[in-house]
Amino acid sequence: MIELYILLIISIGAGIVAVEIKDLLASAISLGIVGFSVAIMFILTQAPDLAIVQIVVEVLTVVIFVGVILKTTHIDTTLEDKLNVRDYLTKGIFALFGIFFLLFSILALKELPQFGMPIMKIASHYLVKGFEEIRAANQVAAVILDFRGYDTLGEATVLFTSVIGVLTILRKIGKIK
Amino acid sequence: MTIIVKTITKILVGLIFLYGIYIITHGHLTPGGGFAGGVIISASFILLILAFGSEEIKEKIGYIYSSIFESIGGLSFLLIALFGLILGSYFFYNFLPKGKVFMLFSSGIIPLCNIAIGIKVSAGLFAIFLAIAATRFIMKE
Amino acid sequence: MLPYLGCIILFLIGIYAILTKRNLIKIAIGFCLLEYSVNLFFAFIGYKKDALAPIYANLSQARNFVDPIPQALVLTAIVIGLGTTALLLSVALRIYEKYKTFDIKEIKRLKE
Amino acid sequence: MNYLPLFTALPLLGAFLIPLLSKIWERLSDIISNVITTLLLILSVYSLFLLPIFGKVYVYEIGKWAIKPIPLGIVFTFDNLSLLMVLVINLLSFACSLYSITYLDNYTARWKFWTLFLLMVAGLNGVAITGDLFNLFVFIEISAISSYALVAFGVEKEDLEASFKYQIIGEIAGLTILLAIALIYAKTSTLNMADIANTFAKESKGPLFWFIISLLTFGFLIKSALFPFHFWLPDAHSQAPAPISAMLSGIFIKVVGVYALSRLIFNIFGLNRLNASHYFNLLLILGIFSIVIAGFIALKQENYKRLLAYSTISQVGYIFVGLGLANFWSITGALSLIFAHALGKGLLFLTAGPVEKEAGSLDIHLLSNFKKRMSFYGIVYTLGALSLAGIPPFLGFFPKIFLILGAIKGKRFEVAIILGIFSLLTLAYLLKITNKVFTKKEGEEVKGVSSIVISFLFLVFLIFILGLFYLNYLEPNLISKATEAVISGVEYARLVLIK
Repeated sequence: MIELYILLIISIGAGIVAVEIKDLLASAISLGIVGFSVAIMFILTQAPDLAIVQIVVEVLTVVIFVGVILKTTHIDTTLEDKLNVRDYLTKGIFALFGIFFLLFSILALKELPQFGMPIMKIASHYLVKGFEEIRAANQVAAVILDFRGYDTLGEATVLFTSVIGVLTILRKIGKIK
Repeated sequence: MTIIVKTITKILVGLIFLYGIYIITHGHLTPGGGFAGGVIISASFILLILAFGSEEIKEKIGYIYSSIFESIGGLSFLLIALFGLILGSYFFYNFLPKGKVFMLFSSGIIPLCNIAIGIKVSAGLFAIFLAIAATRFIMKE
Repeated sequence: MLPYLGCIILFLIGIYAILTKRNLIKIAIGFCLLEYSVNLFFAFIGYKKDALAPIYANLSQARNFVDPIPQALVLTAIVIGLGTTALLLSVALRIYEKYKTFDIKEIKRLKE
Repeated sequence: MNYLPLFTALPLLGAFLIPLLSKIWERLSDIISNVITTLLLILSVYSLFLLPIFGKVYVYEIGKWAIKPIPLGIVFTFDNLSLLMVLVINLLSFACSLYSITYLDNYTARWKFWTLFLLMVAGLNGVAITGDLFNLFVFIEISAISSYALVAFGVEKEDLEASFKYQIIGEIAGLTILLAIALIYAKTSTLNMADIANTFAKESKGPLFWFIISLLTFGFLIKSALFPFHFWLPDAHSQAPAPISAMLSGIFIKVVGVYALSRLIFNIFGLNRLNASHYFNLLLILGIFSIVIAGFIALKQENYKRLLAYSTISQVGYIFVGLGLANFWSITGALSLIFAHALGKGLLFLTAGPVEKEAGSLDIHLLSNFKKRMSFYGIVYTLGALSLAGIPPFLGFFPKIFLILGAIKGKRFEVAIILGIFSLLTLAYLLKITNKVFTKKEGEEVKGVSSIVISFLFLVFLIFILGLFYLNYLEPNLISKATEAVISGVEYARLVLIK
């Protein structure tokens, strides 16, 4: 699984670039790199459904980002200012928090099952029933639309909500005065 | 956009659209499904707008239609679930005959749900795109 | 365990961007990173060594598949992420239209 | 009770129908959403009488996937705690939607408001009745995303700023919760809450357990705006349209924050005062800090809605003091306070709407110089304020008494004293508005508007009548049963899986 680690390192590097670079367009493109490496990692972890969705969603996300940036500005002017005491303080506090979080998570992650050995308590039943009772070849489809169809209704509703939300926020006039 | 982009887009859009439909209808057999296919279909519309530019009237029509289709998609998904409640007395009950595995018409309500989600997602994402990226925004300095 | 740790690091980068950056777009990017890291974490949880994607190709196939549940959950999570990102960016766009800047320091109309 | 899916399906149906039908006639959206909130109110009151017949928990299996022997599908677990939440949600959403009919004349695109409003109600109802961990997250997100958009419904500068802040903070909380869910799934390999409870009951409480608990607590404390995670709330709740402020302050933070957290820590992870006293002490201390700090900040606020928003943080502190003491009396107090605060604070935020419309501002200083009299709104406001501060005949009196009793039973006399003293502070800052805005003798009287007046009368009636019947009816039939559901801890899992 060496390619997985390489991709993880690439995505972490691209993530840092996306956060720190001054040009917002480059930042959006770096975000795209993270997204595509995530998609490839989905393929490596045997999740082709996710990879397809991740790729198309990533394209769309980057298009939306670029659309917004082109309409506004592509220079992150906040990076031009000199850092003051407060900024250093925030960064210091964050560093402390980050180290604490990392250590705590290392302790916690040790208790999880080893990478590559899931317990699959419910999933083993899904794999049998999904094939024999629902008669779907794609087990992910069986899970999202039959066993957990209600979640998918929720998911579709979330998308609906955000579409209506975007349309609401992009109205020209809100209040009648 | 240049004539090359326009010509290639003309050829590609149909193919992408068909591919989206394939992904949606074969969601229970192969990777993909309503969501992935829906995004692909909306991508074909988006490509069309990016290549040919858009006029305000066309955008407005696209806007209205996409919001109608989105509601219809969501509504039909909900109705499939409610039919389960009516016919099988359980919400989301898979009330259709399951058929044979590996066939296009199999696994009960799953293909129908996929189609409903596909309609909804493609229309919804297209509406988001129109609203955010394509409308000439009120930004006159 | 190392892959899990990679996700946690990506998660921290996202939090870092949200907490310390002053540009709205950077904050949105940090939010996207946060979301990717959690999605990736889910996908890693479901991964099983030497197993196949949970899709049957023929009737007599051995059932050595990866866990399909995290995949289903990530599918939902990706969509939720897309929705929130779109909403976030549209708010950022409107803020730029009103204030002509993405700098959070200059967008302080609400008092403490 | 196989109508349980309707609690989410009805508002979703409305939300999907409104964009279609409002193209024909925009006022149709008013009718649809009010019919739906009325139906939901009827359903939840009906459940109040029906649930005792089915015992303590009613389990509804979606898609006919039986919960035994292995919980394959998603289930609804409708117990007395869920019942309490559903009742509060639908009472307040009924009042708010009635109110919004006339209130929305101030805004454009009313159908978008109604769609988002119904989606929010659907999300909140979904959170209250679900018995599945990931489903809980999905419905939290539905209600959260619709509330982000609704906060910015006016699309003024301040609204957008508040919405952005709220959205970022809310999504950090949401993704932290999702990370915790991922860890829980990796450990237990199941998503059914009862099943998770059973799995964790067998495990020892190592670093992973506490890591999950701290992620969840962090996420839900942000959602419920407890000190020191409260900074987003005053902006978001004061910039939203009045009915949305009422919904957010009245029920949103309680369902998405308090209810979800207490369901998880008490019923799923089985924490109680005996095995996790530090955890509960932490909640207690944060609660007291919220009461004190937010109370003093509220006292010097000069904006009508910001004052109320800080008051909400302070009242959330009371609820967490109740949860932190974690005995029968204090939790009864906390749950009653959820009920009383929803109705009372809802009423107070709703009065801000017509006042702002008349005077054109919410600055208390400007309002005190406003020439017209608003005695009807003044009376309504004062009644709500008296109830919130805990003045006897009203509903808000009992929660405070129960909380103080709980503190005494838990041998925390200092907490009891603080609770008693700061009730007076509540009265002081709430009556500041009555004093400065509503006590003008002369001037022209402002006329009330139809649907707004009806919703006020409805809420005032509830506060009064429920206060009268609190000890006879409300407490024994609803709240003490809900308290039992919380206190009994992992008994929840046994009741759900026994079916």
